[in-house]
Amino acid sequence: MSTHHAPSTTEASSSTGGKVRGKIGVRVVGRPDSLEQRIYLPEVIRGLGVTAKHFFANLFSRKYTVTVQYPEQKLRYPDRNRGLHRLMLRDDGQVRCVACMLCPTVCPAHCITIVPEETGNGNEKRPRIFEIDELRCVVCGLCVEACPCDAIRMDSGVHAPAVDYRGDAIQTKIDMLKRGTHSVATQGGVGPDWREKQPTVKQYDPPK
Amino acid sequence: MSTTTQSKTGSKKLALGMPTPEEITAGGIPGISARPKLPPDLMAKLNNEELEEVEDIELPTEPMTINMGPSHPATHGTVRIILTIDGETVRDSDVQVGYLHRCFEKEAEAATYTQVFPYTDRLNYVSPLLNNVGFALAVEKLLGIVDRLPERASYIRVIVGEISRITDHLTCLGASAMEVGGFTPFLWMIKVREWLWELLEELTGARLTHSYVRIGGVAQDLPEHFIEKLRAVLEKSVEVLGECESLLVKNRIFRDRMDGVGTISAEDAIAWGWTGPCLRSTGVPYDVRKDHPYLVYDRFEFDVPVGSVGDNYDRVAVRLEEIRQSMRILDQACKQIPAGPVLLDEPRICMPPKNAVYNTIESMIGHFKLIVDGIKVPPGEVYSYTEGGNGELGFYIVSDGSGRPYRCHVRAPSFIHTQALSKLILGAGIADIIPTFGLINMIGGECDR
Amino acid sequence: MAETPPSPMKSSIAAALRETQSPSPPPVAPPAAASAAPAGSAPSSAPPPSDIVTIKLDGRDVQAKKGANLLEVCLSNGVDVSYFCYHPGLSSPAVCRQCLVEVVGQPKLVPACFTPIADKMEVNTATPRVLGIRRQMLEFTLVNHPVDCPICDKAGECTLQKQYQDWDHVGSRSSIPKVHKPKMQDLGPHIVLDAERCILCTRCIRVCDEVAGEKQLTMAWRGDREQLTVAPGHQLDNPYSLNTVDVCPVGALTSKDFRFTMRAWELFSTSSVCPGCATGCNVEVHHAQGEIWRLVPRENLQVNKYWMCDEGRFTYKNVRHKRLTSARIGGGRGQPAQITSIDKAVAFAAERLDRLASGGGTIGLVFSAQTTNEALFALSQVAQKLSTRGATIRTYVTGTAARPERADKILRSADTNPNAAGAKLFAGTGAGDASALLSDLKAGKLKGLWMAGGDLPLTEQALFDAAPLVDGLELFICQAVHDSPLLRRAQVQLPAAAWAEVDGSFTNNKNLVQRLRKAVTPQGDARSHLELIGQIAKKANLAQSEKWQVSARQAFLQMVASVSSSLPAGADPAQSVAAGFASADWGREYLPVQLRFANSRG
Amino acid sequence: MIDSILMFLAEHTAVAALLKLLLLVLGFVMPLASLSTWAERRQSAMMQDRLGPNRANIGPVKLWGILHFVADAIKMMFKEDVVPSKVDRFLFALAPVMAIAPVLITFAVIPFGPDLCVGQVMSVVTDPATCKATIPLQVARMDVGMLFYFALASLAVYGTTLAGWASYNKWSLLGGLRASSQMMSYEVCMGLSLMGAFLVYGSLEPNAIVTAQGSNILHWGIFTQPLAFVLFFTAAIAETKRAPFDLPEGEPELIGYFVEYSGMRFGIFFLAEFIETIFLSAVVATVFLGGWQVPGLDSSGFGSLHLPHLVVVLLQVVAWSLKILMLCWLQLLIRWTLPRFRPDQLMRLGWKQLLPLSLINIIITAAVVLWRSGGK
Repeated sequence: MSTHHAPSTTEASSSTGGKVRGKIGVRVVGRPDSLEQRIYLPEVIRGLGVTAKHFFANLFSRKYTVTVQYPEQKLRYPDRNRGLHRLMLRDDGQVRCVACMLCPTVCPAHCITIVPEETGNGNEKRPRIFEIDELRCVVCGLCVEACPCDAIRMDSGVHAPAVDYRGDAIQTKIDMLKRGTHSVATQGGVGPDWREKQPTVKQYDPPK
Repeated sequence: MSTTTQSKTGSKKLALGMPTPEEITAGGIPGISARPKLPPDLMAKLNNEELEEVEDIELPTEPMTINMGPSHPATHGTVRIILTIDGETVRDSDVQVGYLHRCFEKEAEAATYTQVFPYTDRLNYVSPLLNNVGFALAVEKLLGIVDRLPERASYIRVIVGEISRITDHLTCLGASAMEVGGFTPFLWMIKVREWLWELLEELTGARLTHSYVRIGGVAQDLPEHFIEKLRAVLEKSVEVLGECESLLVKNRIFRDRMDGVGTISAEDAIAWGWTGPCLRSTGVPYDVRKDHPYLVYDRFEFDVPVGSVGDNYDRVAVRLEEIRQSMRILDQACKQIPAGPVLLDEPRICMPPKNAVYNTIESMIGHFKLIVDGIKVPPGEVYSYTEGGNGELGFYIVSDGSGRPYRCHVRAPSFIHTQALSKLILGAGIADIIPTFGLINMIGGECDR
Repeated sequence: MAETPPSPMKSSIAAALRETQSPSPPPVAPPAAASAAPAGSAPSSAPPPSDIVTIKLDGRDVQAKKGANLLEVCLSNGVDVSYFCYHPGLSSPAVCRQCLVEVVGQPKLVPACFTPIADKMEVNTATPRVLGIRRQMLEFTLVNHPVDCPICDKAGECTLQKQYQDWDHVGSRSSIPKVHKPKMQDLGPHIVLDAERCILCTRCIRVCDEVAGEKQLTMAWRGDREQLTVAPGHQLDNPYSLNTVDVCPVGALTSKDFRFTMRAWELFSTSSVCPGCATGCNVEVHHAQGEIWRLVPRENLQVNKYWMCDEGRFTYKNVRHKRLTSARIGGGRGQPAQITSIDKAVAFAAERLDRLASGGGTIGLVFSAQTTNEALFALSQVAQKLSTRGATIRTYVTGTAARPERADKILRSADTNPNAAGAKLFAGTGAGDASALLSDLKAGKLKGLWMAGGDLPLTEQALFDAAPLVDGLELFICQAVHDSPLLRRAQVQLPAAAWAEVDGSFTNNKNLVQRLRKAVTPQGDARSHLELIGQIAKKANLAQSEKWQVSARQAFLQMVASVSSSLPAGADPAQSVAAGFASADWGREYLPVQLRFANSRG
Repeated sequence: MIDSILMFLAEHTAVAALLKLLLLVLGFVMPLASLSTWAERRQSAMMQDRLGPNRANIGPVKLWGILHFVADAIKMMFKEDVVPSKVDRFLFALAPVMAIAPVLITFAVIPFGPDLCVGQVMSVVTDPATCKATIPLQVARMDVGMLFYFALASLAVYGTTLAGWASYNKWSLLGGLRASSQMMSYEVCMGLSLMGAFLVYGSLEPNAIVTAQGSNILHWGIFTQPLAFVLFFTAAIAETKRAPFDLPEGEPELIGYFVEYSGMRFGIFFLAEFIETIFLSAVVATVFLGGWQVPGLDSSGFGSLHLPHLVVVLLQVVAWSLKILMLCWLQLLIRWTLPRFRPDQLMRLGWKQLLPLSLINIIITAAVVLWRSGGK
């Protein structure tokens, strides 16, 4: 907490407003009550003027209109937007994920299901099943933060689709790999320059 | 208006099979449990002379019990108000919260400290970042790292917090205007809120459920041109705010709806435990940001708006003025914000940089331990409080030294404000319930935590 | 598993939890075991005063036995010292140098695990010098450690992770490439070695040498090329090999059975007893998502110390396989049985049983040595009631077949039944064995048979051949965990819960009554033997609301009271089974806690 | 040809009345009411910086979303008509009819154009009184036209009250009660505020009032009776139960007297509200805005510019329509700008402010009329 000490609460609460006390700048909000207001009409007409201004401005030039005509017009999601999950790929096209289970561990919604399996090659381990129930997902992004392999990301720029059946909302490994791109984040101690080198990753291009 | 007390001829079954008061008090109506007797001061108010004297000139009537909520258009956030009304006058009410029980506290106790952030997003879900900041500060206080927080992180927390406060007040005011029929200002305010949310989405990656703040700082630095965009949005917002004001504050009909309705005295408000804009509407200038400054709030010049009467109008005006004051803070914060890191460099608390995690075993171990075991917070208890959208948002956390809170309690302002609702609407008309309820700004997620 | 040093920020809750999870040895314990009580608790019989010396530990006076291991003294006094190679059940070679502490008067730091204490010794464990050395040792250990946490099975319960996070948490200053060693080496039937991860603590070598008594592992090469290996052409295949996985502080040795199936931190732990043999090793059942993933030994110095055998670790598989999951009635005499509800099957059994007993028939009751004491006690109670109703009761004790070849002097016993002692006690002195049962069946002496547990010491083929014998019975009730040819001929087939699905107790071959705890919910309709017996007794009006029908705990209390009422005071459990009951304790109930929050491992 | 048809109609007034009613109701009121469901949404959207419904289409025909009213109507008709148990089924079914029927009937007294001179439609008519036969562009011309309107308008209250009572719902009952008290209170004020106009124009017959206002814009009611205009307009909006007087509905508080109605029954209430709006506009136009009069347009044309009779009539009918459209727009503007009153404030406004003002208006008007007529 800051070292600054303001007047104590009790002192402040004993005053009933109006005056400025100590360092607390108190501003008493006004209760305007002019004759103009009392006879209703002038302010009512002024109010009608404000809305009529919007009406005509929007009718003829869409001046204030903020509506986006969704399926035809689409706003571009910001880069940080958390959309549907995607799984990244290794150089050889295999899934980066090694089923370390940090994402299901950190997931507050318990929406990630991973069943690991042994690969038999040098990667040792990979997910046999990797499913995310997008209905349970709270889109907090903690899984991305937790992934120690740059395997799961949410920057796909695609939002979760509407589904008719709950089962359809489950994203499988194949679904997420389809959105995946190659990741250059290397692993296992490449050398002294990791401190300087920033991973440059090809940005995923969402389908238009 | 019909203001008779209950008829002395004894109660008989009303038309349409409505239950009689006796049946209700006896618990004889299925679904409505027996209610305790009213406290004496409320009884006294019920039986006051003003109400008595008109009895003779009107036909004898009997009070009607009617359910407002849990699903009722005005009860945003599922609350149930059992009303005993006489004509349109509320003679008694029983406000029942808990229909949205989300188990925040118990969920938090089963999760690591980092995992709690998505849950806090859903407390007061119109100002999630304020809850994020509040929770993070509580844990940081327990960890003893509040003084070591990076300056930039503190400024970012202030900025996102004040943006959230503006969105919170806009939602409250807009919804209240909408509920008394002013639909147009509501949508204008929502438009402004949308601009602010778009900014926040750019910053945090989500419009509403940000989970952006982390213990020891924030998750990510500000994106490029954020400050410029924020200034532009604020400039536009002031204009819209002025137009809304002209439709509401200056409009006699709106004033009539708000003036003198839901009045509470400063003493009562304090006794009920009120804080925030609701308390300030009664004239008590208590603002945690001023009285117990946290983060970098002591570096900003801003005023604490207070009301003079403590009625709904004061609550509207205080909130409107607070939006302007928040804009003032934002303006200063944008000027003062320094460069630097946004997360504390403390490997036992904050996640190591991703690049290091990929490449070194040391960071990888730290990363694993922080996620698997959680942040080990030393045993102890803490109460940390910040100025939330609705008032003093307090987190009481007991740590047993493990990676998750042993006990986590939220002092949710909405819950405390809602306590007094029954008193505020006593003797008012049905139509007064809505603005009073709306301006208390009960947020279900926070109230039924 | 056994290293459980108190961490600097150890929680009271976690401590309390560990206390409840730790074994509850019977109060009347053999004196020999008392001095080896778990670290942290005061010895029950104080050694002579002349042996006690006082040392100054971080500025405070601490009393301990002369010559005691300094590291143990530190740990038992709440002073946290990090270590890798030390293990309370093994000798100390002081190879990891992680427990270096400062002894005043000595120019160099000394390894605490290798230093006996002497009177007036002054020890500092937290001076900047010690902490700096500790950090350097960790940095040194980590220099060649691969970035493997995501695929390493030990992650989450890894001692290296824990020590780094507690004591170091500073980045590496080294930028030379790591030394690479072979990964995924097959060491034996159960073990895989990842030599890169190995920190050369030699615990595994000592486990093989000192616990299993077979010198199968050794270190080869030197310096940064040093690595663990087996002799060419040999395997790590001793019956205690999986203990090496437990003691390995990193993920160098991993169990093929558990490898890549589940992350250690996600498991919930329930303490229980291994049902593999009469030794009754104390185990922690590690389960999650309603399934058991592995068993690890639980420290109990009276029974199994810190170890268990490989076979015992796989007993959990029985809980999943070949289970009988629903009740069936009407089988026998070549007819297929019909699946029905438990209630209907119980009512069917009770009605027949009642008729048979009232008719004065001879009823055989089978006490299985695979079943908990509580169920067996309940069956003995029912037997009394049946005989008062007019039936003639014959009792038999059965179980799985003995395997003399597996007996050794360490932990493994020839008797593969966990509760033979209890079964014998409750079946009574006149009880026959399985062969008596078969000959009685052959001779047609029985009209009814009620088996609490479907195991017989016969091979599959022998069982199949013997099964038609039961067709002559008027009533055959079989409560069984697993499907078997014999069971299929029963008129009432009741699914029983397996050992990991019930609360109860087993009596081991040292007459210790040890507590089983329910770890997972029973499969299908299965219920515990105790519950099934209670329901049949209720339906047949043999018992209405006896204490033992209420819960396993009530049954235990009644059983202990009933067994020990006829005992002389101070009976020695080593002498009689009943005496073991006299000192038995139900222990506390607790909810299993996820290992990541329990602070118990790694 | 046209002349003979017109002559036939002039002689057979009943047939003419039926045709005029069909023309007015089916050709003007109902389409306009339907359209205003769309217009209201589009207009409110424009005021609120939105776009509003613009997507309903038949193939490529979009028409700015006008087709939404068709979609709405189809939706209403095919929705399940839920009748809660325990309701009074007869009254429940009767209420929507009671709500819509009186409003439609009252259109009979509204003149939507001048009298049509039969036989001279193509020539210039300088004095309508010289016509051989005329067809009034008004369904029913009766001397007590405005009283007829008041009489029928007060029937509409039954629709709302019955709906509220028959629904077996406490909220709808409250709404129904509010509606009846509000409508009864404001009818008094409505009647009294028109009294001044009656004094000025000396008639209760709507067409006579329109004719008396003439084409001189300064003689129109809004200038001769400005106070009455405000009072009547206010009271009449209250009578239509639309914001800021939508207390019987009171969306977030009471939900309304029709809370239990669904499907087309609800649609009828909805439609009745819009028809009332149009009707109110018609009355205001008639009494205060010169009805079908066009400024400067006499029966012979604009001053020296002579126009055929048919053109004049058409111009006047169009003017009448435009006035109504403009007033509808104004009502929508008010509805989406102002917040709602509270019941007690509403009553106070009605009885304590509007009523005394309208009485004052009558007295002043009467005095002026007396003074102007020289005390006769």
